[in-house]
Amino acid sequence: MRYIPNTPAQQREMLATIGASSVEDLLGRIPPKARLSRPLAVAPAMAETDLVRQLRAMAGRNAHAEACACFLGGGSYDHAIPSPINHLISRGEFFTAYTPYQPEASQGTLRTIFEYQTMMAELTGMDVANASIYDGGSALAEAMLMAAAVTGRRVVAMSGGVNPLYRQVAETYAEGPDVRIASVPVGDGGTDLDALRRAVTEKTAAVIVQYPNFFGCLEDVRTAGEIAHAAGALLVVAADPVNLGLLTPPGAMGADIAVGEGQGLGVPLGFGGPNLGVFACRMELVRRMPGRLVGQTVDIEGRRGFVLTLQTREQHIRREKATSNICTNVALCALMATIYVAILGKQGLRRVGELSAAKAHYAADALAAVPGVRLRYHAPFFKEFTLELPVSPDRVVKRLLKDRILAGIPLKTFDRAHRSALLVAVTEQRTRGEIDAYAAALARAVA
Amino acid sequence: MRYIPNTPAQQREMLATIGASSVEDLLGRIPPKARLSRPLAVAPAMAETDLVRQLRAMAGRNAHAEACACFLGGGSYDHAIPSPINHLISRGEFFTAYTPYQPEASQGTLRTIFEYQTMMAELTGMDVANASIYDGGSALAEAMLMAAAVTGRRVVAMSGGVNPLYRQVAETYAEGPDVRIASVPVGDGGTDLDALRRAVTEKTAAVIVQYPNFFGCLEDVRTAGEIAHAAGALLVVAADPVNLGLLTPPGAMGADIAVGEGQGLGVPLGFGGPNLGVFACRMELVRRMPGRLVGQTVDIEGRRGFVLTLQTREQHIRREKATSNICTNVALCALMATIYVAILGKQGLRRVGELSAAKAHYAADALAAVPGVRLRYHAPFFKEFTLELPVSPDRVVKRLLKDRILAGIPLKTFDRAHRSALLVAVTEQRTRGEIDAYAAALARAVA
Amino acid sequence: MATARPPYDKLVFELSAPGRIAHSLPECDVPVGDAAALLPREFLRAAPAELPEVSELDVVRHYSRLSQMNYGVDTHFYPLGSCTMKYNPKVNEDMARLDGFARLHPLTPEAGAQGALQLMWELAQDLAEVAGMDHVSLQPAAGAQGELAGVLMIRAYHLARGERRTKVLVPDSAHGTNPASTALAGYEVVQLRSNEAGEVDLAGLERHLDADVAAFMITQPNTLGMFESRIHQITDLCHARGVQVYMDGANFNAILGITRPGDLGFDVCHFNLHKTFTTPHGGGGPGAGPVGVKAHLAPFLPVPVVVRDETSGVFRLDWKRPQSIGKLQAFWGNFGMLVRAYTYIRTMGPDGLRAVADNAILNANYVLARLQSHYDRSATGYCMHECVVSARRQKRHGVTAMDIAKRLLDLGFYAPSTYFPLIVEEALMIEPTETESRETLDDFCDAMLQIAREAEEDPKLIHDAPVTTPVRRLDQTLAARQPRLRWTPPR
Amino acid sequence: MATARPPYDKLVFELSAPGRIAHSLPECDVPVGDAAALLPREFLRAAPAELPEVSELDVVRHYSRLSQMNYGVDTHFYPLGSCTMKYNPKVNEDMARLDGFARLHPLTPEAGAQGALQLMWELAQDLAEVAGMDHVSLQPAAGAQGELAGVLMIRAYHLARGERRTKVLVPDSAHGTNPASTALAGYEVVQLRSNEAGEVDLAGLERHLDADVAAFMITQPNTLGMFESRIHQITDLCHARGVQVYMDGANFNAILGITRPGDLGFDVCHFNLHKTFTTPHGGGGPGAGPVGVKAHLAPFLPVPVVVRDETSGVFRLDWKRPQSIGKLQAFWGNFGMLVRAYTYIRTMGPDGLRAVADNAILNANYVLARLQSHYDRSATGYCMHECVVSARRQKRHGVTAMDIAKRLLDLGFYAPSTYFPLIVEEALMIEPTETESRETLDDFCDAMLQIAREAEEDPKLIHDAPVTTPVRRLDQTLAARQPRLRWTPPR
Ligand SMILES: Cc1ncc(COP(=O)(O)O)c(C=O)c1O
Ligand SMILES: Cc1ncc(COP(=O)(O)O)c(C=O)c1O
Repeated sequence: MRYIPNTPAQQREMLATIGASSVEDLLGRIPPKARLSRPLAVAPAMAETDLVRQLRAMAGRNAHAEACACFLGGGSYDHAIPSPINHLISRGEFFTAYTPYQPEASQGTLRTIFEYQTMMAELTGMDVANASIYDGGSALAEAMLMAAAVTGRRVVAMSGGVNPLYRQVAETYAEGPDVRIASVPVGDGGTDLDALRRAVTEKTAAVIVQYPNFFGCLEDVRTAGEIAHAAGALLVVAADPVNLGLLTPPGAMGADIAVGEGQGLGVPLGFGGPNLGVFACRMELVRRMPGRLVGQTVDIEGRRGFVLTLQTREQHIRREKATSNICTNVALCALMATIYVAILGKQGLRRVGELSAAKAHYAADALAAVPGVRLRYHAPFFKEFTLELPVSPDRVVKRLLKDRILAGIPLKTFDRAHRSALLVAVTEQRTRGEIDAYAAALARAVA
Repeated sequence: MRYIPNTPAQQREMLATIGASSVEDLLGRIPPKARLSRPLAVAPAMAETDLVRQLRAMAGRNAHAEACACFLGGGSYDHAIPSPINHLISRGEFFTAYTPYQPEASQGTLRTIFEYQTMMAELTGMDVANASIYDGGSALAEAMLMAAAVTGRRVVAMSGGVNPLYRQVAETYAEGPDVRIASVPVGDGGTDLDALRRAVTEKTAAVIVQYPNFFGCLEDVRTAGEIAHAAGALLVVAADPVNLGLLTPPGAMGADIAVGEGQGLGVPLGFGGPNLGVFACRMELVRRMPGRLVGQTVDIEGRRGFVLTLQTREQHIRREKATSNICTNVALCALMATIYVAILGKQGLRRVGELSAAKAHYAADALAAVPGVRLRYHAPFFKEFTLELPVSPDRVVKRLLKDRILAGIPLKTFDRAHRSALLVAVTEQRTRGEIDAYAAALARAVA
Repeated sequence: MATARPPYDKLVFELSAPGRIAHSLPECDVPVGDAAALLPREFLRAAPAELPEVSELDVVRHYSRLSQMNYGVDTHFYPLGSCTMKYNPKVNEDMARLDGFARLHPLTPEAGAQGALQLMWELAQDLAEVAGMDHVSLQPAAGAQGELAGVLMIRAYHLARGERRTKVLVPDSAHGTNPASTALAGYEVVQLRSNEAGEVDLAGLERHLDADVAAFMITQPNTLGMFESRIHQITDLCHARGVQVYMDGANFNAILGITRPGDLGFDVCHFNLHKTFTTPHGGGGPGAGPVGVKAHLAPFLPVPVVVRDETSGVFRLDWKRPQSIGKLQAFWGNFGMLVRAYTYIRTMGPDGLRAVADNAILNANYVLARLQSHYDRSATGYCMHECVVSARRQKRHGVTAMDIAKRLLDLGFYAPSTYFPLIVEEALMIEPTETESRETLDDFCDAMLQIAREAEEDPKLIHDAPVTTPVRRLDQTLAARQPRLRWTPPR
Repeated sequence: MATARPPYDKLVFELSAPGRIAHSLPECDVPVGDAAALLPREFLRAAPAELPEVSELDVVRHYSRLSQMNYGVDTHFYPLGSCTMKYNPKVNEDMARLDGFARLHPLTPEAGAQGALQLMWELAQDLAEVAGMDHVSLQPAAGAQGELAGVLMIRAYHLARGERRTKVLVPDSAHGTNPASTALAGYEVVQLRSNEAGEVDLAGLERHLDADVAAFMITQPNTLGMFESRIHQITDLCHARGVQVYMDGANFNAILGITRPGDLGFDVCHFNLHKTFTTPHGGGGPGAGPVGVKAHLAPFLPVPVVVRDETSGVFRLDWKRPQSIGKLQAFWGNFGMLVRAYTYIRTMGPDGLRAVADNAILNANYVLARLQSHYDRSATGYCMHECVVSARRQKRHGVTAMDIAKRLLDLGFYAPSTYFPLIVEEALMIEPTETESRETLDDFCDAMLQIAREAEEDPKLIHDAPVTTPVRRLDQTLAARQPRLRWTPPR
């Protein structure tokens, strides 16, 4: 067994040192009737060559973004991933280290997290960002609970423009703390602000909006913030940090907590996980924040160094009183994002936004020009938009898959009211050729 | 330009320090009429995403060993490459270092070469191995010249069983030093020893045989050695080190110099390069050896350390009197081989030989059972064998390529006398299923 | 004996030069106006984010240098107790990076994701078999989220039966996530005192098992690395009171193929694929925390559930589960980690998995046997996959568990877990794992014994440690008192 | 200021334990007897080769630890003159590892290798354009083999014209491979003394240009980093005597897009793709040394030549070249390196390549400008892509070029080339390359100036260097006197 080094001879010597005659002796405390009397019923061991062959075959059966033109979004985006990222995160010293509990032997990880926190604070326009939460959905849920804890209130007003998958996660997290989620409908692409006004009361802990929202539309975040703050509630904004190189950051629009799915920042699509939960807030709220934080300090010789800090918020110190139960986070995805942002930099990230927006608008025009197809909303959108199709979106998606086009996300799975809606995302990676081919295929499919 | 860091502002500051007003000023020594007055006519710069797309398309047009069952050999073999090799050689400290001229900052490279030298000496059964030569062909050529230098003679007797591609390289290298290569024919798969006796005279510097030879057959190396030594000539043996985990090493059969293509030791097929030229010899000959050598020594605190040694053989010291002109070698391929041998180890490398031999013999039976097809030679073979086909091997190869089978190497390209011969190699990676499918396809092709 | 290296003290922002770039982006190939023309002004950033401006070499060299400031399993023995820092096989990485997995969008039509769904389905089956459970959900992102899912399923189960139970019992030896997750699930956490052996105090348990108790959550083997031998009494006792029993599976490495939570009477357990099943820890994550349940809890599993149509053999996501606790993360789970765990299980097979547990236990007991002369044991008898010793004796010389940890860094080893479990004074929790050789264990034990001697003869040496790391001991108080949580440009 | 790290001093053989394995091989799935039954006894090893027996973690940890004992471009500034240690782009590595390239067998039928052949064909075209040559062979494995190929083509050319010329002229400033390759090609090497400026002495050249001279081989820019300004006189003079002129292209980084060997009158030149075109040096190789020639030498190019059928657009290997010098290695060239170079050229484009030369020259002159106050220059005027300074002044304090190199290691930089070219006393040959930033160059120059001060004030500090490396200065004499060239088990 290439992963188990000790040879039978060594095992015997070790048993002698222990004073046991066999490993069996060491298992004496396990009640006999608890013992498994047969080998586990899992497939027999495979040789590396055979196993690799099998897994390549399984992988080959998937319609991945290298083989198809991917217009899928909905919380996971096919942004280009610069080559150095995988090379650097794969270095064993990063890859096989644990949480930096011994800071002197973990400065590499600690420094990258400190850089990550800085980058996320810059992008979201907030004072402080944590070391990561599992994903955008759980980050939104944690923000909801944090707002409830901060305000001591039990209701949140959530826009219908929030990704329904995030909302489902929030509902799960709301169960225990008994937080009620009041829904605020979406009008012509954006949150219905009058409905929001009506929904917000002195019981409201937070107003939660997504920007751009699930349908791709840009929300009037400022007004939502004013409504929230007027009632003493917090404003929680979910935003994709990739977009924030170009878009006005939540922090500049009144957000108290900004969260988002950071997958677009160099993390592979990976069938939806692991992803990167970005979590940032105003400094006054930092001691209520979930997750790990890295801080700068000095060593006994006065040299700059970094440590995990403000840990009294965390489960390993505070146990049932912790701000969250999170322990393992997604540090390596945060490292991917850190390197991604370092590579794209001040100019590049903005350019990714410009290219995505331009191509998305070109695509929207081309697709909406197909007879019977139209844009569902008039609100301004960014890199994603919602189409209204004359035929079943499911059928269209199936049909275009044959042309190696991943056409979009039929929204009826999330809401029957969206029966004929198709959500289409366009990143800087999509070419004009791919977009034109999509339009042509769509025309055939709806004809 | 992401590979050129200095910004226009920095360039101006640097020019100021230099005391020049523009880079143009720095080019004053170049005669105007020598200056290129136009941009180079190469394709315009491509963005990373576009370029990757194009190269993936080019790569996709090749019938590679992942997409086809590869029965090709002839000096390059599809042995399995354990996963850790690529991860480890890709570490920047190995990958982007130069020849270890500053040993204190290069102990990593020096230690791996020292390990490599030890492994190659063990496998070939020789006293000492160098740090590598370009490939098996040039290693054989260097051995030929070394033998001439050692013996002061100008003729070598080369078996017809030596890979014709190696022989062509030897002929190129023989041109300058004016060494004559006398050919010794192959009988029923092995070198014609009577012909060899006749060919060897007191002018003969070396007898050169390959084992197993180009046709896959095992040679009577011992007798060839006796013939050589009786005439005061050296015995040079070319052997694939992968096989030497199982086969009797050249050193045990009288070789004075052992060379070989080490590609099978974890180096990718890579369309034939870079490969790994293995070069080993008896200790008495070491000062005539081409290429680099790493030796063990101590530092001023008495700690074990490693350095490049016996450099007075080399071009940077000896210039026109050097034993060879080689400078850059194939250190990284030697590192792949070092890690490969470390992983396969004492038992594994032997097992690779056993599996390859077993599958090759199964394949030989299965293919020779096809009506009209027969084994060309009766001599014992190892992992490669030569078939005699009733129809044009070229046609068969073309036909089977459609079934994603790389059937073998038609030998007529090397010698018209081999018009109907097909050279077939089988490694441990080939499955019984692939071999049976090959046999069935061959039956259809020759029917 | 130790050699020094030039220090590196840069942050990527400090490498920045205005206008320098490391990226390569395509030209805009569509004929539309620029963003300013496409988007209302108020949505466009007034000022650009202050991000680094560096070259690709700047990036590669910076992160390569930073990585060298870490210890990792690939470079050092990493006996961090409870974390199972075993070798992470490289072939797992190759498989996880295949385009068909790494480049697959989560919302790809199911017809285009059959390979991925099959892998998930098979992995869930295998984990269920390994745990002796009836169903497994792969969705939880880590152990803590597995705990939350498990406790929420227990909660839903009781509610479905019309029972409003309010409390969950957790031993004082439990990992912090246990009470944290339980509280997050809306339960009052009642801490159970462990007996002197560090095990569950049956009498105490019985006393606490009233009608308000929804569940009992324990770690098996427990956090002292000891197998709770009266486990059947425990689970029977709980079941008799209608109390569900949850097993924290962080220590699964100890029992693979030897015994199964399901057979021990547990109703729920989670796995840490990043511990037992070799997915890398990556400096803190990501991991994966699948949760397994008995049949009576299946209706409450998170949605969606990967199912296989028996007749067609087609795999799909089943969303129609009215009693489900809902979703834990936006998509289906940390798929990249699942690919690695699947690769590992197929590599090992039944005998290999059993050998993992045997060797993990052997290695831990070997270390314990070699150290017990100089370090106090926290429990008697053979341990399982890890052992917890106390630096009580060294403390008398003013040398704490933390001091010992720092000294180990200088001697070329990462440190054991310290001060966990809380019930052991000056705890050093050592988990060697099965992937370490006897030679490595001997080097480590020699170092531990050397430190024990140094504690008596030369404590200063230990208090000064570490001296071989890029920085020496760091001021934690300063960090917490004046939090500097982001880089700011020097003014 | 420097910190220490625990040393590691193992060889893989010293990790070995009998019976331990790191490999995984398939079961034998064919029904044939074992090797002993298939092969005559005398061909089977009597005793197994003494190879390591280790685990996969042993391997990964060992080589990870060893790698940390190196400096590389990815971790350190590496101003090794004449070696062009520029950044090696990571995307090149991804492309070279694509299955279609890395898993392609060299003897695949041409119909199944069109993508690879096209890449080679295009690369040869591009290199010909960059050099102003008519044809390029990609086969040579490295610069030295490119030299051999070039000189052999010159030889074949003369012979074809019935001329038996016997000598080749090489300046005393040439790299060692020049005379070595020339001698290997069967020529008598005549060393030409350089003039005081380190350039070709025209008068001396003219004196030596007799009817026996087959070729003149020079490096442009020369090994002092200076452009041979009278290059046209040189090539004209040679051609007037029927002498072919060979350019060693190791310094191509200096002239990309600025001037071309072909336009300077050279008949032959080689490239070092591992220098100018960013293929990694890998600790000593592999490289690639394509050779370019003018039309009159084309008939002698190595076989096979990649050609494209104009009508069908199909690529193939042309073997039918009766006057060819033959083959240099078994297959077609170091294809893996060719993929990287192709990726690089396509990434840069014409303007990018020109910017490479401009910035390489700018960086070298910047370093020279900053150092010339404390180090003697080897030549006057602006240098090209590298500069050679002399430690003559430091020598007076007993500090040699070698000492300075060692001290630089302690200050966090790899060393410049030392004692090359031979015509410069205590030579330090510094090549910054275009991929290094002004900040890095300043750090390096500051270190060099600090060392110059230390040479006067505290030479011992320098003589003791290096102290921050895994080992300190090594005993070269011992290594050569009692060669230990392989590991042997301790008896
Ligand atoms: C005993 C125990 N339980 C639970 C956890 C939490 O698991 P995770 O970090 O995957 O959330 C850990 C992790 O350290 C643990 O050791
Ligand atoms: C000037 C010069 N010529 C020739 C060579 C030899 O090239 P290679 O090492 O690729 O054989 C070198 C390499 O260092 C060199 O610097």
